Amino acid sequence: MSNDPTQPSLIEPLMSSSVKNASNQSEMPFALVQGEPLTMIPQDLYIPPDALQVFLDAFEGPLDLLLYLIKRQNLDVLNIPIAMITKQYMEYIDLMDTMALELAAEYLVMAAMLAEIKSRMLLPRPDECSEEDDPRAELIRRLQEYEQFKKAAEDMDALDRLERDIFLTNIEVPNFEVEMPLPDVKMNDLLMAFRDVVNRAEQFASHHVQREPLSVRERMVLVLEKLSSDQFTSFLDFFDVSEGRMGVVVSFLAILELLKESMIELVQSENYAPIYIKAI
Amino acid sequence: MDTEQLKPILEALFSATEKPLAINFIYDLFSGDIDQPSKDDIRQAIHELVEKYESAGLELKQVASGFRFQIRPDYETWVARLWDQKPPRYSRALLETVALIAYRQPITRGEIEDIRGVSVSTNIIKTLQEREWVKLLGHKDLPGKPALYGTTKEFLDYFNLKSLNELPTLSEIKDLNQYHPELSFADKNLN
Amino acid sequence: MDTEQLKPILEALFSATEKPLAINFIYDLFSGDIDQPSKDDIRQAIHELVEKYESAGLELKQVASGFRFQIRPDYETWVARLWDQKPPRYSRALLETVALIAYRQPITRGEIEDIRGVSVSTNIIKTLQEREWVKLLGHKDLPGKPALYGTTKEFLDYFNLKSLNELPTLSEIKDLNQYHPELSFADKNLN
Repeated sequence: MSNDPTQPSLIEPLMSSSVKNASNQSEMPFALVQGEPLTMIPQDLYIPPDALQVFLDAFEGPLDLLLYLIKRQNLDVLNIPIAMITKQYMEYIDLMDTMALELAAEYLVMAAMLAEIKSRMLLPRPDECSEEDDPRAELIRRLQEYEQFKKAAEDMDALDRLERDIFLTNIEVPNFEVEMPLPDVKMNDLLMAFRDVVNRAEQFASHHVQREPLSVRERMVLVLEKLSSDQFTSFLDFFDVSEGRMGVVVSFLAILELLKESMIELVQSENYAPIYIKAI
Repeated sequence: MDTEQLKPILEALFSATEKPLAINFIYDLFSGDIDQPSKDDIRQAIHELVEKYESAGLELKQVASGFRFQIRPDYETWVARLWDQKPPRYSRALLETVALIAYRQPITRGEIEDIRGVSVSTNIIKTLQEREWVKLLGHKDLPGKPALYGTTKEFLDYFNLKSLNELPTLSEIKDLNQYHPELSFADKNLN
Repeated sequence: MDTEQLKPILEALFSATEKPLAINFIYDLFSGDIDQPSKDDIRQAIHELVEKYESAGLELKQVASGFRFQIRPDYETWVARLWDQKPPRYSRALLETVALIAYRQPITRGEIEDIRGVSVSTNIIKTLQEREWVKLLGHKDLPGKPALYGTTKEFLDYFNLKSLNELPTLSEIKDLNQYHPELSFADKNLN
């Protein structure tokens, strides 16, 4: 896959109808593609294939994508031309499917719902139909409700808030006789916190907290402490024969682990030359 | 103790802690003192302090859990130069979730998911609870007894608000009655 | 920028940090601004602020490395009561973070976040460093060269440990019951 802009547009047929509405799009938030800000979703241009995931990520779900499609056409939510929107929505879904992007089930449920509404609208309607009979009513209600909270979230983001707009005061307490006490922590609290966090991590699989013996971990820290980043320290300096075989093994394991984790660099100028360790 | 004596003490108290202090809490600090000020005295002193700092770089501000000194947002630009760290940004998913909890509390996770149209990740709920913006209010009497969530005073404190009433009002949902079936059904886009 | 405009900005700066700010440092903060104040302007504004706070609960005080706001010692009694009333506590997030640093050091903030599933606020790391329980060990050879953290000797001393080896292993913790007097397991006052 390449980002070559001359490559023919994958989704041009879908996008081309909306070029004229570009201005209407400016306030929609978008995302970062590989660190580069994309201020708006491309309207008529080619979307680089590897940006598609980002494109999908830019939406908070099928309702958000639908709202986007509706706004882009400058349409009123209350008056969705269901066929057109369904067609566009399905093109996105197909495209994502072709790109083998992991598509959340919610998007497919929405696709089914749109198809159902469309089919019902194709059926002949009785002359006097009430709005409850409009198969779009439920979808419209959901879109409106979602839009309302999407706006509420934006408004909330704009409120003055701590850490960004408001800072708390941090005023020196001079040497009073009474010192501000520091929180007290019981060993038990620390252990339970560790147990809980490990249990939780295990529930969510993928991360298991490795169990190197703490002696190796501790030695890793000692090795790092001994290193300074601008100097090379001899490999041999990290072994103390007076610690016996176990001590040497622990040091060796610690250095291997540090190397594996990219926390140190090993340098040797030629075969059998002294080995040096350097901090990153 | 009169208001004039009380004011510098309150200034010292507010300077000593980042936590907002409630009138009742301050009142209790003086309990046992011969010249314990009344709650009205404290209220009056705070009122005068709020005015005193009206044009200063810091302000005495009332938020949900009490009063606190804070730096006036107007001067954020200069203060930010003191530090190089960027303020935390919150994802849309998190903001939409907390907005729903704030406006619709008590609310279950399922109800949030219904409105947002996507599942709400456990991490978001956990982050919100850890930040103490959201708390468990109880359980709904439904199969599975789903948890009911609501926002906390800390949430309001963070967003510089005294109460939920100060949240921006929800945009109005256009009444479905405004919508004329005969017009929209004229839609010729069915193909 | 005249003194009147400068004063609230200086108030904001001095309230934002406990560190004394030197005139030169403040002057540099404005560098690049079109209306950068002169050092004399800054000196004058500080002078006026010192007077302004003469009878307040906090004072603008000159110390060796510059000026800072500090609480006036006359109000010590009340400030001390504040701390008696609100003994400080660490959050669950902080405890989990320091526990992970203890057991998994050297560890980056990103790794802690991966395991905890939520982001770790800068304040937590800062608090742990200020408490001298956690220190910077170096950097990892990854994009952004993330900092590696580990625990300190002070951390071991606080928990009365001679070395990290004395920490129970994970499987030992998992086997532990609620009651384990020598580890004060009966203590449930956190969380």
